[in-house]
Amino acid sequence: MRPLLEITGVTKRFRGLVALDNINLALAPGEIVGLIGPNGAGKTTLVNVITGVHKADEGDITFSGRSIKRERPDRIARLGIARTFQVVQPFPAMTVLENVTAAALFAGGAASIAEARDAAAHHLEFCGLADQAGKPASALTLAGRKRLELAKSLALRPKLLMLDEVNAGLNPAEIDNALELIASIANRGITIFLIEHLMKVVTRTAQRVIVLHHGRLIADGPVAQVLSDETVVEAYLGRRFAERMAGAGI
Amino acid sequence: MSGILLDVQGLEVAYGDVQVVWSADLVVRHGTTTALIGSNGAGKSTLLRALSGLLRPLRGSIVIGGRDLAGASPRDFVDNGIAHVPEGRRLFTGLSVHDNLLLGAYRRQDGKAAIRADLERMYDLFPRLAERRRQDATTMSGGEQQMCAIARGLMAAPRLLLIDELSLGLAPAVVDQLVETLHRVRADGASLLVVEQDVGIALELADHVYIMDQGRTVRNGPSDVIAADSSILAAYMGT
Amino acid sequence: QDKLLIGAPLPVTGALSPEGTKLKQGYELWQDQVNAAGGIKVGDQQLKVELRYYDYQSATPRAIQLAEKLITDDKVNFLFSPFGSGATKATSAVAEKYGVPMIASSASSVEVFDQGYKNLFGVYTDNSTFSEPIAELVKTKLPDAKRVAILARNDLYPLSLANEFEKSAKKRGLEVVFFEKYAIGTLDHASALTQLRATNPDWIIVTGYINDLITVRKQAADLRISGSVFTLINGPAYQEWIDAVGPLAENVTTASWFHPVVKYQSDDVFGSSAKFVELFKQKYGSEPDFTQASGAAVGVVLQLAIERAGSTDHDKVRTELQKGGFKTFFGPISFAPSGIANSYVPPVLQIQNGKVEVVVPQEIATSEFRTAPQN
Amino acid sequence: MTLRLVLIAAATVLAIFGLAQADAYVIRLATIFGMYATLALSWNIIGGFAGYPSFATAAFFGLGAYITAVGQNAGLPLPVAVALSGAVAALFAGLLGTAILHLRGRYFAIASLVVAEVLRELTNSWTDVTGGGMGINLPLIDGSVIGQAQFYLVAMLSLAAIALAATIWLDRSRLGMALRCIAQNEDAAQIIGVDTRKAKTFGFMLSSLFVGFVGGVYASWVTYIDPTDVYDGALSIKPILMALLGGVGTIFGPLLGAFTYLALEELLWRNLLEFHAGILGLMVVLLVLFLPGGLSEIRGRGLFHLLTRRRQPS
Amino acid sequence: MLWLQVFVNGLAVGGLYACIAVGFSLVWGVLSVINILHGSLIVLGGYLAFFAHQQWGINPLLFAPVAGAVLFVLGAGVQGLVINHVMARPFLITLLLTFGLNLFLDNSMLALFSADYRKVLLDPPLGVFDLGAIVVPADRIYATVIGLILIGLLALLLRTTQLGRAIIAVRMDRDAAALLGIDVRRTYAIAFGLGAFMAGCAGALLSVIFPISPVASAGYLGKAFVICVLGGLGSIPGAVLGGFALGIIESFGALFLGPEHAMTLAFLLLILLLAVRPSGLLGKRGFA
Ligand SMILES: Nc1ncnc2c1ncn2[C@@H]1O[C@H](COP(=O)(O)OP(=O)(O)OP(=O)(O)O)[C@@H](O)[C@H]1O
Ligand SMILES: Nc1ncnc2c1ncn2[C@@H]1O[C@H](COP(=O)(O)OP(=O)(O)OP(=O)(O)O)[C@@H](O)[C@H]1O
Ligand SMILES: CC(C)C[C@H](N)C(=O)O
Ligand SMILES: [Mg+2]
Ligand SMILES: [Mg+2]
Repeated sequence: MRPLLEITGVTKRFRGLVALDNINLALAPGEIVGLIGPNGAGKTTLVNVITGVHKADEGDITFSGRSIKRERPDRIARLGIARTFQVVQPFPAMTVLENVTAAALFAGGAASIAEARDAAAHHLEFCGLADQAGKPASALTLAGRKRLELAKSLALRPKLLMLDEVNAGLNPAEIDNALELIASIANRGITIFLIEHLMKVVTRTAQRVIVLHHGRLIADGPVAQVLSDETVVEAYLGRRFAERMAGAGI
Repeated sequence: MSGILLDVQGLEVAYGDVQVVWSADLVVRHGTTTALIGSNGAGKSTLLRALSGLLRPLRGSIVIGGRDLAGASPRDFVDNGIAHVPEGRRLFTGLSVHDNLLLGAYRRQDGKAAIRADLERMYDLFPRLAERRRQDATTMSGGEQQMCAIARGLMAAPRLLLIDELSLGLAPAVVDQLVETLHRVRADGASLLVVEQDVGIALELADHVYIMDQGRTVRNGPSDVIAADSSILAAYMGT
Repeated sequence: QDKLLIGAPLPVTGALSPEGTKLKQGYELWQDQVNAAGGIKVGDQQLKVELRYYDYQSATPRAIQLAEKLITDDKVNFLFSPFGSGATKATSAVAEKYGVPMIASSASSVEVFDQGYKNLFGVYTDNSTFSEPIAELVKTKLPDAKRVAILARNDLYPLSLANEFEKSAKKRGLEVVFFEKYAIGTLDHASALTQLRATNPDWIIVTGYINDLITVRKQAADLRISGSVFTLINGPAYQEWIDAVGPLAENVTTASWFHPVVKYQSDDVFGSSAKFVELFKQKYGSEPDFTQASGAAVGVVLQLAIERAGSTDHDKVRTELQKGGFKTFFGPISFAPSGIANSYVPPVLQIQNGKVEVVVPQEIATSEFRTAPQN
Repeated sequence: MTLRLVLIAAATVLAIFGLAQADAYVIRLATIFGMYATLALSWNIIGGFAGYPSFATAAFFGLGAYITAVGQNAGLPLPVAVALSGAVAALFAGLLGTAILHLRGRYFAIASLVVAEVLRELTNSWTDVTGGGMGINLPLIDGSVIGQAQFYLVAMLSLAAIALAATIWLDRSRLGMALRCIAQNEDAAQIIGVDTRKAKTFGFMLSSLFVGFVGGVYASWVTYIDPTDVYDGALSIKPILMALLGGVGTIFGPLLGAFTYLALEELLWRNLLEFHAGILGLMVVLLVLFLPGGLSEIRGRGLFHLLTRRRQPS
Repeated sequence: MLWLQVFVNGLAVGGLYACIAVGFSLVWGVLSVINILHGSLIVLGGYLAFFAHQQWGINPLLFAPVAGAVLFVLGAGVQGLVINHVMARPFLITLLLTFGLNLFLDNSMLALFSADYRKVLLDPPLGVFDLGAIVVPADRIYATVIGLILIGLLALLLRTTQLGRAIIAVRMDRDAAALLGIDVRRTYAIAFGLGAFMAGCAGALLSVIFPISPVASAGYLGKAFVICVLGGLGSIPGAVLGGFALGIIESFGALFLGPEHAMTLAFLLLILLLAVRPSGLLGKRGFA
């Protein structure tokens, strides 16, 4: 079937530095794909290029058939691509509810603010933030802020949701909750692109993993296969990790 | 066992009303390398910021060479022999490598000669920097920048060097090189407290390891002991 | 009612504050004299004079609001104008609206008086009374002077004055080879003067205010500009200007509506020009210039009109003002139907040996007009 | 909610006509208040809601003033001329916006600051239309002295009322929501689908529309304008100060700010002939020092925290 | 010939413009403060020079550094005691602060010195260099040379001294600088002081060329501001370049469009520049 998102030959440079080097990949509808790689590999940049925050220097990006390479971020958002920020970016002076309402209003297709507010309330419920609705976003804990990011993204009614290290900084318990949430999002048929440092998360949720290294895509395939791949071990996981994994029998 | 250089007791740190470090106890001994590991957001950087005076702790003590510096200014920490290589290097745009290094010695009173001597020492510790001493520091590759940042820290002639995210964004090869250098640095008498994402590297580099989780120092022990106990790592490092 | 309240909007702060101070000095000297003499005689009673000042910050609209405030809120009996043609023209509309006579200390541009207002009276004669005698002077003393260059500040009075000079020059068959404006707030005039020099004029006229003219005079010298006559208005009549340019002041011609050398006998509180000058020196330690004098002049004119009317009633006083024929230390003052003074000949001045000398009219001339070329 | 609006509206109308009966001096002050309030409210739209520190107020004010002046001298009736002033100002803002709204923070401030300078120069030099440095007179409106005063009072206060109404509407509107998102985090705003370019431009235009109106009414009120006066940089700074005083990004803050500032200014100016500006300066310094910091942080704060706190949507 | 003279005029005034702008640019660059006070500081420098000349007959051109020194103290004081309290806040706050300070200083000078225009008269005057084809006023040349020397020294200080590095460090990354033991607030004070120093020097240098009055301050501020945007915010070479650029633009603007349009041209170019290259002619990296 036709891929939801298709990236062909995308390259992105920042002055000298090549952050993305001729990337090719495709996401099928409903898939959950993990994206891993060392710090500075280009993961966030890839997200930024897809969402139009940065313009790709070369290559093309198509979303459900149409090229979005030249679109502005707000158009892309309205087309159905949502993302969370690695460094969470709420509107600090607004309440949690207002934050999500805004999302529902501008890309969630809500007809009126009132309608958007109802939708928002529902999304907060879903993300377990209902009781925090009245707080200013700045008052949330890190975990709370990450959930808010999720709620906002959902409010966009996206076809594709890109999660940039939503679990970073969460403790095991919080991570488990987050994973359930992600799972239930996936059940709605939303395609998920999962950027992670935490192998545990990747191995538990993703069906497929893509590895970036120095802006190059060095592996793309089923989780187990990729994680045992020589180059990946070399570049990212490191020998010791591999050994431990072998030991733990993952 | 050599004497205690840094003794941290019951430290609590917050950003405004967001408390992040709930209880940190940690000891660094003269001439040793201590590693601090833990998942993202565990509070490692925050702890380090408190240990260099960037953040004022809510509670707890930071005793260095017998003096409690909790709440003192970054200058006092520098003057008491603590240098901090921050997460993300934070080199100064518009200044050459040379100038960045000289700034490292900003608080030193022991005269130009000594400083110049140390400069030369840095340049042979990190030959790559010698080649690029006139280049705008922030235009160098990540690895070179990390070297420059560490060298800048060492220029303060510290008794204890704090390094945050040593290997962040660096190619494994570069990391190995850095590890070598840091062994030399310690051999020259300075002690190190290193925050490191990559457990493997941490274990290889350090004599003693602390594990931090949700703002608490939960475990510590000699590297080999920790390394042997994979359950600990499984529990706290999500691996 | 035992006192006469007069409203006086002043530019205490802002670009015009030097002039604001001068006007105030004039007002107060007059006020002292009147009140010392017991006040203004109105019929059988004597009214002490009280002046109500506010700062309009050299901003014309503020001056307009002030005039209104003074009339409606402070309930003043009469108004003195703000400084200069621009602000005076603007405020005269208010005075007219409320029918309150306003005596203008420092407006000399016909554009101010051609609005058909009944309540505006200015003690300055119009700008052509500057351009005419000076042009005549040039024509007679330098028959072979042909080429005229004019540089004017793009501002009501200086521009209007420059136009008058153009007229007067053309009238006498002189050729205006250069006529340019410079923007208000111009710091540097080198470029304009360079172009002016290129037209090598015999007679150079620059209009503006004191700061413009200090810079212009200096830069003209820097650029080795030489014409046989150098006319700068308004500035050289001020002692500060002479102090500021020093030797460069030599032979510069200018004009002003008053000068200490004028010798008028008057039936005002001062009695004569000489006495006014003397009292002014006593109070302020310097010779009065025309702006300081005009401050006192508006006072005496109003006083004479009121005393003749024997009332402070606006209509009565206005009628007396229109009748005119006031003998003041400032000169014999009557007003044209438009309200501008037309009853005396302002002296043409030239700086000689660092002193201001009167070269025209003959009766009061203190020295011969000189045409030594500029350095 | 609507009840509250009705009340506000009623109160405003009453206040305006009540004031119209007061004596000339009060009327004059109230008229200036109307002007200040409108300027502060307008700035608040772009500077408070959208967080774009505009220094272009003087530019739109002067533009509005001259459009009306030139328009009336060309025979346009006052209402038409003023309407034109607003329209032109808004259009100009639209064009300008496309040029400088992509700049952020200081750069935008600087760019907007230069605009007034440019317009002043152009006005100065376009003598045959604007009268240049000579300034330009406007026809007096007819009616009794007090009648005229009341006319301008009602005009200015109505503008303020309209600006206030617009602010209230904005506060609940899509556009207002968009601007607030932009103010707090422009990138995040884009990511949730806000067409930031469009929103900013509309905000800028709306803001300048009122400034244009005020400029026009002002010109007719003072009957004479010249470039130095209507393009005066202080016209750009004062509204910011007022908004800051009352609470940036709030609805009623600018009103209260304008009131306080005017009271302060008038008080000092009335009582100190020589040094009012200096003391005013000191006051400004103290106010700034003791105001809660930061544009975004001081949303809903300012001197009148309690009065101006924004309602939490229920 | 005419063109050559006009060009030289542009250069001659451009040098002065550079002096006017450098201090403003420095403060802007290091502290992110738009210093509305700058113009008044220049005027104050002018008065210091004027009185020094009046009292002791000191040549303002030579007195410049002294005037600068006095203003350094003043500036450092203002930053240390007042502005430092709001450094963490958006520039709008600091701008309003300096706006208030400016109202105060202007009014104070008006009260103290009166608004009368005064000018330093050198005796004997410095005269002009007559190069036949063109003439150049000597005082402008001397002022420009001295100004450029002082600017050079300032640049040298920023480039080669530990203090200079600290200033740039603080500008680039406040926390990282603090980590090295740099006293941020003190460094801010010194930086503002240096800005005031340059203002003082400029004032003294200008006092032999332009009349001095409190009402002149706004004009200087306007120029400084335009020049910095032209040349590039917070860059010293930018300020110098911008100064000369403005001088020459105005000079030729006056020639081609007539004197009253001289500034218009400059402003139009400025808007254009802002739209296409907000960082000015010279980018915004580092100093000197
Ligand atoms: N706006 C930018 N300007 C210049 N360089 C940039 C920019 N954004 C990213 N980079 C560089 O591009 C490279 C990739 O950055 P990116 O944030 O994509 O890495 P990442 O894989 O997300 O790392 P992490 O795991 O830390 O999030 C890095 O070297 C980074 O410094
Ligand atoms: N400036 C800040 N303001 C508020 N909260 C912060 C700030 N910096 C960090 N935090 C929060 O403090 C917690 C700990 O952050 P910290 O950077 O110390 O963790 P860390 O252990 O260094 O993580 P990493 O390994 O990713 O660097 C995180 O939840 C983070 O969101
Ligand atoms: C004092 C004078 C220079 C004022 C001038 N007469 C004017 O009409 O503005
Ligand atoms: Mg990332
Ligand atoms: Mg960290």
